[in-house]
Order: sequence, then structure tokens, then C-alpha cells
Amino acid sequence: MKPIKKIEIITDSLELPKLLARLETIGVAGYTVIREVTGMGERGLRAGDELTGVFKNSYIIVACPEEEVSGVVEAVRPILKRFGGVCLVSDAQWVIH
Amino acid sequence: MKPIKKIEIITDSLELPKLLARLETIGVAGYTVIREVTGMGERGLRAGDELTGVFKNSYIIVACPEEEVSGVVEAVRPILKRFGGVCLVSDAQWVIH
Amino acid sequence: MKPIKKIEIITDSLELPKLLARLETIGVAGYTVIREVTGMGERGLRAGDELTGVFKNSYIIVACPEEEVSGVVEAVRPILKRFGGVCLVSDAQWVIH
Amino acid sequence: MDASLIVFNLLNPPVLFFFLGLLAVTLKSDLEIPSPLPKFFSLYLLMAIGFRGGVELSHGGLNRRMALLLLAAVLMALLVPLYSFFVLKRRMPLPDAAAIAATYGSVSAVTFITATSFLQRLGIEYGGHLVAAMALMESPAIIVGVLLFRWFAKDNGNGDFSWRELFRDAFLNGSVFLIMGSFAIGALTGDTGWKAMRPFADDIFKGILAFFLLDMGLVAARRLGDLRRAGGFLTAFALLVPITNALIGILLSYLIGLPKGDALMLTVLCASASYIAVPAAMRLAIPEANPSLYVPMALAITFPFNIIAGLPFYLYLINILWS
Amino acid sequence: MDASLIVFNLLNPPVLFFFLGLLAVTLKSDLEIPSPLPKFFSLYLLMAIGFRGGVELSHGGLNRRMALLLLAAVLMALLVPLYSFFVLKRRMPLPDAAAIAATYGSVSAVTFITATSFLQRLGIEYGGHLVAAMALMESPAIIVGVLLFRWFAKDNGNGDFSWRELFRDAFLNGSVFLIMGSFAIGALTGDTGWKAMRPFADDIFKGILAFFLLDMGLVAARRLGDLRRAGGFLTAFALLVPITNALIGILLSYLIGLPKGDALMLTVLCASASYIAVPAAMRLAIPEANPSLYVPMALAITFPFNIIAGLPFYLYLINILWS
Amino acid sequence: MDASLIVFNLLNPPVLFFFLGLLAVTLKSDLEIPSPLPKFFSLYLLMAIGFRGGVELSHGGLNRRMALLLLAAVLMALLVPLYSFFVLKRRMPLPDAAAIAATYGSVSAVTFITATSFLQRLGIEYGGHLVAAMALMESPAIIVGVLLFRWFAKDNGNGDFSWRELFRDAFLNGSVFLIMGSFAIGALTGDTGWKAMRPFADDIFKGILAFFLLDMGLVAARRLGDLRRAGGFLTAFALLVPITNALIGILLSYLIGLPKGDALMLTVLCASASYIAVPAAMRLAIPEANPSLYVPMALAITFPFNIIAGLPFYLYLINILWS
Ligand SMILES: Nc1ncnc2c1ncn2[C@@H]1O[C@H](COP(=O)(O)O)[C@@H](O)[C@H]1O
Ligand SMILES: Nc1ncnc2c1ncn2[C@@H]1O[C@H](COP(=O)(O)O)[C@@H](O)[C@H]1O
Ligand SMILES: Nc1ncnc2c1ncn2[C@@H]1O[C@H](COP(=O)(O)O)[C@@H](O)[C@H]1O
Ligand code: NA
Ligand code: NA
Ligand code: NA
Repeated sequence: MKPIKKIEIITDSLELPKLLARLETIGVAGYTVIREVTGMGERGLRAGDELTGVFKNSYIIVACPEEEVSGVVEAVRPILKRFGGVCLVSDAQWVIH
Repeated sequence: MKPIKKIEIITDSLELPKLLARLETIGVAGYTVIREVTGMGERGLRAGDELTGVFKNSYIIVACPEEEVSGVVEAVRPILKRFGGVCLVSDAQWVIH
Repeated sequence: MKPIKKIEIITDSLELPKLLARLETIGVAGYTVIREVTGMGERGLRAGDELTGVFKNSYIIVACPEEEVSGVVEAVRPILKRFGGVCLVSDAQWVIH
Repeated sequence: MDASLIVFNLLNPPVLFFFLGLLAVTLKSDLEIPSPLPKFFSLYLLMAIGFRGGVELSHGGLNRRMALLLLAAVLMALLVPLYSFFVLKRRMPLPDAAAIAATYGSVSAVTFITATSFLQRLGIEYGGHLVAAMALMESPAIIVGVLLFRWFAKDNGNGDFSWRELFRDAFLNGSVFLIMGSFAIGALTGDTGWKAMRPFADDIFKGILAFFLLDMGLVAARRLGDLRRAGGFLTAFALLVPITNALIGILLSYLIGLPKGDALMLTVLCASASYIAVPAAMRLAIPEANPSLYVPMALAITFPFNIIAGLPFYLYLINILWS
Repeated sequence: MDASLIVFNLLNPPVLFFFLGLLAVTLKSDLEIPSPLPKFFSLYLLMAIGFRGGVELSHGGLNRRMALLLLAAVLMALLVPLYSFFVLKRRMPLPDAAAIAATYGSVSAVTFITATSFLQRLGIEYGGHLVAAMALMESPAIIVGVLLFRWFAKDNGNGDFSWRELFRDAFLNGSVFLIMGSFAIGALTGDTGWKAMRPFADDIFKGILAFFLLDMGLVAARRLGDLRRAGGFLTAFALLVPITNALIGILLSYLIGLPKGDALMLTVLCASASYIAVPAAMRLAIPEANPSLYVPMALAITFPFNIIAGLPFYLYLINILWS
Repeated sequence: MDASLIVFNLLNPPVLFFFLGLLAVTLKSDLEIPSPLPKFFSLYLLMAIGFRGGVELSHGGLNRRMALLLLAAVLMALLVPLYSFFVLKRRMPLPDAAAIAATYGSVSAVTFITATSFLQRLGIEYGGHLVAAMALMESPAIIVGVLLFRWFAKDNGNGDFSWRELFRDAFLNGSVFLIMGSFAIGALTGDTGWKAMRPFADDIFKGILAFFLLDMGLVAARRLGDLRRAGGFLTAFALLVPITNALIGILLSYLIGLPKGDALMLTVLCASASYIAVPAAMRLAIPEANPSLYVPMALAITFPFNIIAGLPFYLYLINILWS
């Protein structure tokens, strides 16, 4: 096991393609996406109705070495600023397989 | 980035509306919900069949300042007691945007 | 609240039944599963199309006492080795209800 | 009893798809109907059967016999959970007794629907008011079950419980609401509405039912394991109580003087057990009750019994009595 | 105005299912159509209506009157957001003004579809080119809205914005693309294609529409709360602007000399507001705009108004003018 | 070869919707069919085609020619992966060679289904036993592929591998199981069953197929990128091997003396490659193989080739030979 940082991002589903493209550009080794989550925050309730497609969030997890964190955060921040959302960073151990 | 607590709650989907109402009552700033997760625990397998609607869980994430944790926990505990589930609290850094 | 370890596993959905069977064999007290997540990693993009059913991941969360971690990790590692995926271990507090 | 009626009943594609589902799990095939499709099929079936019932009701108003039928239906929905509860209470914890009692007092829409397709193939008619009877029978047992539980439970001073919520869950839960709403729309729009909706609500009905029963087979087989833990008493209960209720239903139908089709449908309602409305309500109102008991009893024993052996058996009895 | 036309319009199962959805939320029933079924219904409706329009176009080429109709449609899609923007700008922040303007400049496919079923029940025909008109009216308002916003906004130097993406979102978003593609396939395969697809694209259409409107009712009722915060001005806007646009639409139809059916359809397009294509595009292009304003205005006021009162009212006016 | 047959084949709405899907991805439209709808469509298609085949078989028993056809089908399912493996082994890693071999030995139900709609439009009949042939051809190639891999691989002592599981995955995976089960139900219930299920299993079939092919177009186009990495050899393989297999299929059909319709269907089965049953099984049995090779080969090259050019081309050859 080696120490690693876990970055969790929750943001507007409509921005997901752009966000993933950015992650790939800065060269993260991997990510995982839960495409449909709902939620509440500063921008009010986002209860995920299908009709309008504008009230849904996506949840993205990136596990990466500490030194890459700031790169990811800088890539994500403008999107969060414009479209809302949350970005959490925490510690974890990566099981080497 | 500022330190924050991440609260993860897994409980019966049928209780979700009540749980969210409580979170809003005590004034959490936001939450995120993954509406359909399955699982196993003390109450046996909850494999999420659609027919009966009673074997499904929901997963709720609340990021909040340390001082709000006990409020959330107290709001959630009676529900967990009656309907089962899990509540985990961990440390994270909130990326300010 | 008592300290606990949170194990997160992301791996090929096709292996999910086998993985859960193993977790039950080694006697974990519970787990939670998010059945459909997508992602990117060493094995390329796994964008989850329905047609082939081979590009989907599952996300499993196990909260367990520290002493059980190595058991879970050893049970999971061969699957990750063969089918890819990620296993993260982190600290959390379990809310006793 | 004529074996050919059983065979005739079985050779119905939807029923066979139920078996296919059972077989898939038995053989460990990985066949599954992904969520939320079963939910959609069930919404569809409720909508279609409700709408159709309403349209049929629009053909003729309520007469005395119909009123008696509805009365009998509600009566059964109140009495069955009552007697079941006292039978069960002696052998198991209070919460489970109450939940199982409610399960058997309420009804299964899909059993009802399978019965309509059975009758249709035999060319026997039934009235649209039977759908109203079904809607009326869904909820009372929930209230009775919870009342009994709270009456007998010592610590019924639970602060979190609200009768208001319980009534809402019982009478306005999604499936009850949709069936009643569709019934009303059918009654309002009558034959014009039927003409517009028929290809959707009738023509493809059997196919969707087949898909739904395939999933029911899968779920029932998966839940069968739970029953082993439940033991012989509950298994016997899940077979004998429906039969008893069916016999009472036949008797009541006979006394009211219902035509054969209506009699069978009322009987099937009495015999069936709920695995949709009741579990959801019980989970909220009596979370202490173990859903791994009441769900598989209704789903994995009573339901298959009714659609396989029950339907032809009840009709056989009715044929004898009515002749 | 003849009240019977309103009643006639209401006694359409799909419209009644919309009310059922509203009622479910009002009574706090837990009825819901689980995701992604509403999305599927909406894809189905777009495909079916597009295909049908294409097939009908294949029956006869474009004539001068049709060309004028299409021109009028595009004109309206450009002018409505323009005048709406200046009306709105005086009362609210720029981003909201632009987003609402775009919402009312664009169209609602489901309003259009409900109108077709209204006409069909009255035995009034309309041309397949109306579907082309609808497709043409979806996108321009998006561009106009964003143009206006960026023109008047001070900090329009946002580095993240790309016109290329905006045009793609406006003209190639899923719903516009599917309707245009199905239209093309319908036009290519004509009556042979129609024969093959008819049971799917036409027979079960009303039923799927009913399901979809049930969900629209649920969503609209849930969003009604947002409107209270929005206040009286926006509520009035959501009623008066559609009526104004409808009147212009009727006038244009009259000037072009359209037959009644085509006139009603063009009118309905002018009167309707988008809650699918526009919100998605606005969310990306003007994220500063508050979707809790423009979505419920279109979904919870303008849509119900149009399908309940608008349709018979517009037809009433057309009947008078054309006679 | 008559170009009109190609055009005729293309002017089929489902095929055109496949192109629409390709186009959507090319133009970067955000059109998508949300999960799990494609899964549902695929379950529906398997159920419908299986049921129909069973019903048709119930019309007449098995004769010698049919038995030979089934024999030929199984033979091809065993031989194709064998020869493909040795061709591939020289150019690529063992696991990929085995997985691609299995892919081409097995069959594509949707190609088969598209072929039935092609024949139907031409008024050419084919027998229900062809569905049995399809079911028989799904699994053997999986076993052959894994056998070959484990024979040639050095470290085949993998502790985690179980032949039992492999056989279950091969013969009882969801799609194979559903097609065989529906086939059996169709054969059991015959024309009565067909009458009940027809509106669901037949009338709306083309529409659901269109939706499914729309999604196939989307997925195929998205996967095309993977192929660039795969290189020219595999692209050539994905075109030439199907043609070769089709030629052998035509030859066998000729020798057995099959009628034209049956001949085309057998040919199409030989020519098609699996992207449902095989990838799932390979992923479990040979996880070392790269699905970004075998999936896009079957899905993005062989499938489109077969339904666009293959169908008319194979029929053209058959028309010549049989005349
Ligand atoms: N404190 C929080 N905890 C968990 N999730 C949050 C929190 N705040 C916001 N979110 C999520 O982020 C989304 C957008 O947040 P916002 O931009 O604050 O409206 C919400 O819909 C939630 O899903
Ligand atoms: N140790 C655990 N780790 C992760 N999830 C758990 C654990 N225990 C319970 N859960 C989740 O909480 C739900 C209810 O738990 P229980 O009340 O213990 O039956 C289960 O169905 C799981 O989804
Ligand atoms: N660094 C990472 N962070 C988050 N998820 C990852 C990461 N690497 C891999 N994954 C997930 O694990 C799956 C399989 O990974 P791999 O075996 O590396 O292809 C991917 O499809 C992702 O969902
Ligand atoms: Na009952
Ligand atoms: Na408009
Ligand atoms: Na083949």
C-alpha cells in the first residue's frame, strides 16, 4: 500500500465531458465517474428530473499522487466556479496489485 | 483548501425523503445523494429488486464543518437505529472555488 | 463513534458476483455496492455501453475494523490483478447507533 | 378436477415466462431485467388495468350486486388481516405477525391481471368494477395491520410515528394512486379514450406482462432461499391462507349471486397477497418486521401457487357450484 | 368561446394523465416515473413525430405557401427572443433575461404533439412540413439569447466560452438532431417505411404520450414551488407572452393563407416555450442564469396553459377568422 | 450485382437509424440512449425472435434437411474459431487471437434480425429452425476459443479458472438463455401464443429494432477510434473473414439444398460476429485479451458491413447459384 490522495468532485452533469477532457489533458492516470447523482447546495435543489436535463450532477473520483493534486484542483476550479459543485481532497492508501 | 468533515450515510431508500428533510431542517449547506445502491449488513442482503421496492439503499454525502457534525449525526441516528444503515465520518479538505 | 477503515474497490462489473462471494466468505459484516460506474485507467476507457456489457465497473465500499483490512485486501487483490481496478483504504469514524 | 384446465392455464406465454425466470435462477444463468424496467412494467400494468376497468365501468352504472361485491371486497380486506394476525401471533414476534397479516389482507395486482388473461382466453367476461374492488382492497389491510401491532406492542409510544403518514402511504402510495387515477381517466373518457389508448393499453399488454412475469420469476427464485430460514409454518401459511380466503371469496360470490367471471376475480383478489404496496408501507410503519419473511411468502409461494394451481382450481370449484 | 371545445380537449387521456401527475404531487403520493424512462419517452416522441412528418412530406413536395410558413417560423424564432429580452431586461438581471428570452423563442415538442392529437380527434389535418417548422424553430432563439447576453454583459471576455460549442449545442443537441434525423428517414422511406414503423410510431403513440405527460405533471408540480420565489411578473410573463406570440402566429397564418390545421400548429409553436433544448444550452452558455426561473415558467405555467386553455382558445380564434 | 438491391436494403428505417447513430457521433451531437434502455431493447429483440422461431417450428416437425442445416451451423461454429485462431496467432498475442477467433465463430443476433427484416420486405420466407441454428451457434466458439488459448498458453495453471463456470457462461448467459427459453415457449404455445403475443412481439418489432440500431450506431462510432490503434491487419480480418465464412455458408446451404431464405439466414449467421455473448465470456475467461480489439472489430466493422453490403451481396450470390 502506498499513500495517495483521493479527490472527489461533484458538479453539473452537463459539464462532465469537458471536465473529463481536462483531466485527461493534464494526464491523470485514471478516474471513476458516477453519472447520475442528485443533491442540494448553494444553487438550490438539483433533484435530477429527466425532462430538462439541467438539474443533475455527476460524481468523479480521482486517486492520484500528492504532487498531482494541485494540477487537478486547478483544472477543476474554473468549472466549479462557473457551474457550482464541490471538490474534496482526502488521504487514502492505494493497494498495489 | 480548508479542513472539513465528510459524512457518509447509507440507509433504506424509503427513509430518504425524511432524512433529507431533517438535514435541511438542521441547516446543512448541501448534500449529495446516490439514490440506488445495494448492499449487505446486519439486516441481510439488500439486493435492490424493483418489485417490492423495500430492499434498496440510498447513499448520502454531506460535507460540513466539524462543528456541524454532531448535529447531523444526532439527526441521522434515530433513522439508522430504526431502519438500519451506516454512518461514517472522515476528514477531508474542501477546495474553495 | 469508533475508528474504522473504509475500503473502496472499483473493478469490472462482470467480476462483482465473485468478489462479493469472497467478501462474504471471509466474513465481512457488510458492504455497499454501486453497480454501474464508468471510468478510465490503465486498461483504457470503460464508458459503460450496454451493448457489450464488458466496459462497466462496479464500486464497492466496505467499512471494517482495522484488523480485517488485510483479509479483505488479500481477497480482492487477485481479482484486481487479473481484471484491473483500484482499491483504496482510508480512515473513518463509525457512528454507533 | 379437470387436469386440462391446469395445462390450459400453463400454456399461456406470460405464465411460461414466469417459469423461465425461475429456471434462469435455478440454472445460475446471469439473465436479469435491469432496473428500472420492472418498475416501468409494473406502472404500465397498473395503468392499463386501471384504465380498462374505468372504461368498462363507463358502459353501465353501479347496480346493487356490484355494490355488494365492493362491500364484500372491503370486508375481506378488513377481516383477513384480523384473523391472520391472531393465527400468526402465537408463533412469531408481533411485528412479523402484523406485517404478514397485512400482506395477506391486501392484494396482488399482477395475480389479478394474470387472472384476467386466463378468463379472456376462456372467453369468460368480468366487470370493470372488479378493478375498483382491487383498488379498494389494497390499503385497508395496511391500516389494520399497523393498528393491531400498535395495540399489542408495549412500546408503542414511538415518537417518530405518524398516523397521517401511514394513511398517506396506505391510500396514496404510487401503485394505488396510479390504478385509481387511471380508473378515473378510463371512466371519464370511456370508449373514445379506449379507442385512442387501446393499442398501448391492450394490444401489447400480454407482451409486457410476459416480461414482467419473467422478472417476477427471477426475483421469486432469488427470494426462495430466504424461506428456508422462515420454516415450515410460514410456508404452510402461505399456501393454506390463500386457499381459505379463496373459499370464503367463492362463498361470498355465491351468496351475492355474481356471474362466474366476477366470482373468479373476487376470489383471486381474496386469495392473493401483496408484495408491492404492503412491503413498502410496512417497512416504514413497522420497520421491526423482517421483510425477508413477508416478501418471499407473498412473492415466492402465494403468487406462483395462485397463478399456477389456484386459478384453475378456483374456477373448477366455481364451475361446480354455479352449475 | 365555446366551452365544449375546452371540455373536449380535456377529455383526452394524455391530458388527463398530466392532471393526474399534478394531483399526485399535490396529494404527496410517492408516485414517480423512474429515470431514465421519461428520457426514453421523450426520445420516442421525438422520433415518432419526426418520422411521421417526414413521411407526410414525402407525399408532396414543397410549395410556395409552405416555404412562407417555414420563413414565418424562423422569423418568429428570431424576433420573439429579441422583444422578450428587452421586456425582461428592465426587471431582472441580464443572464436571466437572456435565458428566459431564449426559452420563449424556442418551442416545446410535447405541446406540438399534444396539439396534433387535439387536431386528430377533431378530424382536422395538418401538413408534415410543420414538423420541419418545429425543428427549425428549436435552435435560433438559443443563439439570439446568447448573442444578446454577450453583447450587453460587461465581462463578456470569458475565456471558457466557445461559439463553436454553442452552435453545436443549439443545432445538434440530442432532441433537435433526433427529430431532424427521423424526419429525414421518414422522408426517405415514405409510405413503405410508414407501413413498417406504424404500429410502433403511431399506434402506441397516445399511450406513451400519456405516460410522458404523467411525468410532466409530476415534474411541473414539483417545480411550482420555485415559481413563488419568481414572483408575479414572471408568472404574468409566462401567460401573456405565449398569448401574444399566438396572436402573431394566427395573424401570420392568416396572411400566408394557411389551412386551419397548419395555422393552429404554427400558432402553437409560436406560443410554446422550450424546457428541453434551451435549458441544457443555457446551462452551458449562460450558467449565471437561474434555471429555477426559466424552467418552471416554461414547464409549470406556459405548458399547462397551452395544452389546457391555449389549444381550444387558439382554434376558436382561427375558426372565427377563417370563416 | 444489382445496385438496386443495396439501395433497397438501405431504405429500411432500422438500417437508416443505424446511420443516424453513426452521424450523431461524427457530428458530436450529444444524442444518447440512456442505460439500461439498450439492454431492454436487446432483451426484447431476443425474446421476440426466439418466440417467433418457436412458433414457426411448431407448424411442422424437424425433417432431414433441417437436421443437416443445424449440423452445418454447429460445424461452422466449431471450425471458424479454429482456423481464425491459427491465422491470428501469427500476428498477435495469444489471448487476443483466441478472443477474436471466438468472436467470429459465434453469431450476432441483431445481424440475424436485420436479415429477417430484409427477407420479409422481399417476401422471401425462412424457417423457424434458423432461430434454433442461431442459438446453437452462440456458444461453441467460446469453448473452442478458451480451449485453444489454454492449450497454447504457457501459464495455464491459473488457479482461478473453472471450466464449470465457463460452460455456464457460454451456454447459460442471459442472451443465449432468453433466446432458447423464448423459443421453447413459442414452440409450446404455437399459434395461440402467437396470437396473444403478436402485437408485442411482431407489430412493434421494427420500431424497437430501429431504436436499438440507433444505439448500435452510436456505440459503433464511438468505438471506431479504438480501431485505429488496432491497425490494418485486424480491419482487413474483420472484412475478409466474414466474407469467407459467408461463402462457405452459401456452399453448405447449396449442398444441403436449402431454400433461398434459409440459405441467406445460415450465410448471415456464418458471416456475423458476436459482440454480446462472446465479449462477456472472454472478459471472464481470458481477461488478458484486449476488448478494445475484439469488440470494435465485431461492432464497428463486421456488423455494419454485413447489414449494409453483406445482405444484398450474399443474396445476389445465392440468387445466381440457385437459378
Ligand atoms: N456541503 C455539501 N456536501 C455534499 N455535497 C454538496 C455540498 N454542497 C454542494 N454539494 C453538491 O454539489 C452540487 C452543486 O452545489 P452548489 O454549486 O453548491 O449548488 C449540489 O447539487 C450537491 O450535489
Ligand atoms: N460494514 C459495512 N460496510 C459498508 N456498508 C455497510 C456495512 N454495513 C452495512 N452497510 C450498508 O448499510 C445497509 C444497511 O445495513 P444494516 O442495517 O446493517 O443491514 C446495508 O445494506 C449496506 O448497504
Ligand atoms: N487513479 C484512479 N482514480 C480513480 N479511479 C480509477 C483510477 N484508476 C483506475 N480507476 C478505476 O478503475 C477502473 C479499472 O482501472 P484499470 O484497471 O487501471 O483500467 C477504471 O475504469 C476506473 O473506473
Ligand atoms: Na388477499
Ligand atoms: Na415559442
Ligand atoms: Na460467425
